[in-house]
Amino acid sequence: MSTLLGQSQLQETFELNIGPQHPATHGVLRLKVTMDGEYIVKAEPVLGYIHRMHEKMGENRTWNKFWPNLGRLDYLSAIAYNHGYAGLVERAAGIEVPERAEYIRVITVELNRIQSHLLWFGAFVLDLGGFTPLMYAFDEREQILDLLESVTGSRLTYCYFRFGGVYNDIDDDFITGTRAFIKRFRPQIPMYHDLVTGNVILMERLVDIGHVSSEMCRKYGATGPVLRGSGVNFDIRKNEPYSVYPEFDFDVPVYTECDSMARYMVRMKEMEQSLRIIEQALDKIPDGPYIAEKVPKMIKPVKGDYHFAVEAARGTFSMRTVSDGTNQSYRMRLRSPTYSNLSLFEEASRGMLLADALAFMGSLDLVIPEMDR
Amino acid sequence: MLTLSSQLNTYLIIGAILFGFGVFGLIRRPSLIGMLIAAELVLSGASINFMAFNHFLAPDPTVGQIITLFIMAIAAAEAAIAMSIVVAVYRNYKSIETEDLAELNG
Amino acid sequence: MDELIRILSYFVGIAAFLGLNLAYLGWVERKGAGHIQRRNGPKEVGPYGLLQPLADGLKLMSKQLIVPDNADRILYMAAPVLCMVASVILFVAIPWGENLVPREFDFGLLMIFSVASAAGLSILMGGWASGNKYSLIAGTRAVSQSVAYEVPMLITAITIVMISGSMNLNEIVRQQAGGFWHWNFLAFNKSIFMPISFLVFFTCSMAETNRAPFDLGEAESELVAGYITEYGGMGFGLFMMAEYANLMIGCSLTTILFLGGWQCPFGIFPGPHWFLIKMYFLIWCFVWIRWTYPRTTLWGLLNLSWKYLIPFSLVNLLVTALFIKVF
Amino acid sequence: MSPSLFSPEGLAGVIFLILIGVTLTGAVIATCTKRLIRSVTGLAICFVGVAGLYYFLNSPFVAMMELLIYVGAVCVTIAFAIMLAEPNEARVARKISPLSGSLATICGGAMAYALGYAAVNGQWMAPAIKINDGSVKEMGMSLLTTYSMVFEVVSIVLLLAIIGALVLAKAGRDKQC
Amino acid sequence: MDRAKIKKELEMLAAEGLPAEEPTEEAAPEPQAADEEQDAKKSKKAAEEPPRVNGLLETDYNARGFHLDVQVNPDQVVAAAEILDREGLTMEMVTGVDWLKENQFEVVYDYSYTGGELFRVVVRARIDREKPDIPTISEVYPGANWHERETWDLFGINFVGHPQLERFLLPDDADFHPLRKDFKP
Amino acid sequence: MSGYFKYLFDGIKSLAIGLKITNKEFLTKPITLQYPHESVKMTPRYRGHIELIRNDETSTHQCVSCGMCEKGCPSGCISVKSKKVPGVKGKVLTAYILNFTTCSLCGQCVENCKFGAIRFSNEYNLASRRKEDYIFNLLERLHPEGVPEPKVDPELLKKEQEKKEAAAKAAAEKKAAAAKAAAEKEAAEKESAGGESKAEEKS
Repeated sequence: MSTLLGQSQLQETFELNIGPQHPATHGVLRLKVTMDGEYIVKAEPVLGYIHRMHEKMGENRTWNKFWPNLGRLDYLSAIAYNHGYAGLVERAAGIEVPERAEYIRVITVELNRIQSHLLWFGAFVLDLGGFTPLMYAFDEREQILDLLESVTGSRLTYCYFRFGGVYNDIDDDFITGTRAFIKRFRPQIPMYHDLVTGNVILMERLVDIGHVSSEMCRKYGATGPVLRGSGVNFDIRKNEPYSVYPEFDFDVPVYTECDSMARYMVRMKEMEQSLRIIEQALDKIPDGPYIAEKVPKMIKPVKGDYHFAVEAARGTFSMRTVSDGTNQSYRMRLRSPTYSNLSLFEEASRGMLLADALAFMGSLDLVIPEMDR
Repeated sequence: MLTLSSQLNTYLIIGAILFGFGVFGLIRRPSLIGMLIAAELVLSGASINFMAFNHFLAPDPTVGQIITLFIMAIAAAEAAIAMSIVVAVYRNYKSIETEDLAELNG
Repeated sequence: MDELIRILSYFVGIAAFLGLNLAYLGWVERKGAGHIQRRNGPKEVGPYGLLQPLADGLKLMSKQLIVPDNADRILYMAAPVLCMVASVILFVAIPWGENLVPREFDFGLLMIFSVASAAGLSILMGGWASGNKYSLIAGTRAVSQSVAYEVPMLITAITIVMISGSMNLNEIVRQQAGGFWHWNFLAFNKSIFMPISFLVFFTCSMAETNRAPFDLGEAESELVAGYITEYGGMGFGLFMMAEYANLMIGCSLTTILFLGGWQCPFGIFPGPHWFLIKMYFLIWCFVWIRWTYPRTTLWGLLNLSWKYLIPFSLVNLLVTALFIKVF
Repeated sequence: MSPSLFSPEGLAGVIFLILIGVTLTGAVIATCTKRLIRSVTGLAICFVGVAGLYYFLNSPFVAMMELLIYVGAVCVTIAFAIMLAEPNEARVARKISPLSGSLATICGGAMAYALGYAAVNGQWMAPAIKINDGSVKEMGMSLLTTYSMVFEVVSIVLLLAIIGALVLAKAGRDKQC
Repeated sequence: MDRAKIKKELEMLAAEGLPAEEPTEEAAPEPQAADEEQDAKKSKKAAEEPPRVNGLLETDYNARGFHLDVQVNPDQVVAAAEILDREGLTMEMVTGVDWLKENQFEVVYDYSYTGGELFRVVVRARIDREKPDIPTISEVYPGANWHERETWDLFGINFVGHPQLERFLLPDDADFHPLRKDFKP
Repeated sequence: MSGYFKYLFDGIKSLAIGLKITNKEFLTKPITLQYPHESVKMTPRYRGHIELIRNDETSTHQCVSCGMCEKGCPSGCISVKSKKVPGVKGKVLTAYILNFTTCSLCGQCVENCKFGAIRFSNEYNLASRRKEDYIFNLLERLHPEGVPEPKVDPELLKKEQEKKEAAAKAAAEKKAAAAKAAAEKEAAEKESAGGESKAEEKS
């Protein structure tokens, strides 16, 4: 097709406006697509429909008051974002975190990651036209939400972490519930593989579609499953260990096919690895305080730049702050993973079929509020 | 009025009228596709005549039907070819109006 | 006069049967989808949600008909009616029982194919007339798809015609009398590929009726709702009903050509009830398949047609011809 | 002698009249509307009427083929061509010169009149005997024996049409390679 | 990736950009940085300190979250990006900081290495607030396109040579840059 | 050629497996919960809107109107209104208004409350067509029957009254002094103003 697309003056192109309200964009993303028949000549994402200027809010509130904003960025892996912010401020203000708190953090983050991947799995197959897996995924996801609700109090926009620990302790019910969930969820994954992954129709739509090379990932700053689906073994949890991740034994799934299927498989395998981490954390969790005792009410970090990165469900979420020594941030910068992941869409989708491009977009796992911030 | 269906003339006149409409359309239509449509009318006018003669006059009533089927095949082929010509012409000239295709005058 | 009464009674009968089916197939689909997806499906309106079609119908009828600004008004209004009419006319030729057929055509099979091809035109019209790019793409997709699948479907139908020596649907059924081993899909004495041929025909009828996983015309994640994007109220309702009518025609045709129509699997008590059982079973398979698989793409669809279905149907045609000549 | 309106023959007559109406209406729509897509619809309506006429001419097979080929294939093809070539119909309102309009009317009218005159005034002789009944079986036989040339020519024409259409479409699409 | 090489090249680059008359300042930042980490109280007075001069700092990763901190001249950011690109680093983000007091913008480029070893580099450049022009690095890193566009959108920093400097997150008819410190809603 | 058939058979097999799974699910019982007919029990930690805690001893709330919750709230959705009632220690809460439309349920207010006066309620069945329905007065919600009058401590009242009187006395003295001073100042000002006007006239 590329040879045909090369000379465009004779081409019959037309513009198609996908979104901001469209079943495939899962939110208010808009794609300005120039099409040649069923092929895409150029697909330009238009962002900003739910831009809320979180960065400015960060400059105008005290460190403590910024907590609820974190849950509203990526509403699907909100706890990971909580973790990023907690890590950043703890690094800046030099707050020690008790070990139990770190374990609780890891357990909740990984549960949240599974939840996020499950939702993505359902929505992705929905993008491809299969409705049923979405419902199965939601069934499992509800279990996780119930667990997280019993410990954090909310179901989606978590505001659970605090500087030096977490909001409240986990109890035995949560631990037994989580173990029961792991036991229940493990056999479900092969079922998903049977129902969805092995399906010949799905394979036809994912294998060799949406090629993103590792070089392209590097140039565009793509991270997370997109990067790992391109054969780069990079996971902040392993490469830039934070919290208590070094104490766990888990693998980073890497696929070298660079196509949509690889990204799909990375996420499916990641769920299994998250289960492993949770199991180990539940076994190892020490007793002790769940929040550091001496956390100053007014946090005033030393003047300077701070940077902290975590592995959220969609890739590297890194925060950078400039402190001027007061109890507010001078500049707060949130680097959201899907922002960079989507920026390669325009180049990668050139010459694709419309249906394939939308499947490819689904495989990038977009969460729009996080991009727009 | 109700016995029209058993008279040869009815069919012949309908065929003639269709043919006339076809010619009318061929001259009047400014665009290639319009002319194609009119040509289809001409063809069906002719095939009505064939079928009518076949039914009322022919000693071997398969002939007319075969000829009609032949016309149909021709019409289908013609439509396919004409469509691709139209599309090709449109791609080159961004128009399918016959007046705009003056370059083809040579 | 008798003829008139017969026509009238069949008209009323078909209308009643069709109305009931079109309403409740939607219910069956939703209920089936619900249970497949670990949920209940319609439940609130009436016992087991049985009055749901009524509620849906009332809702659709009470909705305002909105014609989009840049739509072609006449064609926009005419397309769903045309689609529905083309689907309903087909029921005239279906033999529900040995003596229960509204009009026995000598060319029943041909008639069904020829009238069904008009539905494609109406989808194209609807997609075009909506004045929406999504609808337009969907219309062209739906038609190119049904044109592509008409080829293997017709070839397979011709195989059956060769076996039966008739295009009369009733005659085709009559020849499959006896137990289920006499039915065409197991007629190994006619051609060893008959089961595959059955699958080919079944797949094609799925594609012809634009059902998932071949519902490219209304692929909601790409084209919003395809050619019915701009339709609301009863315009939408007619398209939906036409889809179910086509579904019934496709299943009836498969039943007649391969599953022995109104014949009993054990050779006793043949009658319309067997026909209905088989037809509803096939419809249930359609629903089941729809809620199991993701959607194909246009290329996947064409690949399936050109790489698998057409070669198989051609091979089957040749083998059948050989069998007829040899045995 | 006219049959009663409610006898089967009478009903058939009424239906025949309706079919004539449908054919002519379709022809009018096909030639006189401004928008091409409506013309195609008219053409389809006209073909439905013509198919009905064929049915009255005792050849249901040809009638069905008429529907299958013309409505299902030719009309769809033309509609496709319109969509590909003139998707927005921006320049629909092009003035048709009055000269061509009147010329067309005169030409078409003259043709129709001449043909109709010839038809009505011609001396048509009914054949003494029919050698067969024109059934599909007979048709198949003669298509493969007496008129096998037609069969062959049709197949070659169709093959050429397919190849030609492919070549043309390809050339229009991709000039440089 | 070669850490030492990157460090050397960036150091040279930063030194090139220094004004010729104050070569002695080059060595100064490093002890100052060390001070900053060691003694928190002292650095509170940093507000009175003069703005940083170009140069390379090696920072404590555990305290800051990055390893190298380079300040270069605005016209050198592309060269810095090329050096880092050659070594296979990823552009992670581009952002700005508004230093209203000094009447300057700071453009910050974060680079990280995704090949295995942990390495984060921060490149920063200061530009005048009145004439906020800086060359774009979207030629080197196409991913910077969106980040720069966003920075223009929110700060009004003009990336010279950027292919599409249009409103991105904000509506098309916005005529303000909200992350500037003097922005009043 | 073998690849062709292998692909075909694998494909058909995968489709059959899919059908098998959905069929199994079709035959198992649905897991849905019919919400208006049944409802879930919320976990004790569920974060609904905040509410005042009723103290069993005093059968009223423990809020001292310190305003820490108001200060700590990121979205500014709490406003605590209080007044001084003679004879009661501290301030008396007159209205605790929560604007639930802007609340983000972060829990900062509960954390900031040193007196354990507020907590999260377990209520989630909140539906209304009007925005105003979400501006709660938590005090009224705690006492739907009517807010009880604060208990007046007679000793404290007496003390306070004495204090008040003393204060009033002191204030009166101060006022008198101030008035005197003001009068003097005014006089002085008048003089200078007069001088100014004269100066103006001269020019």
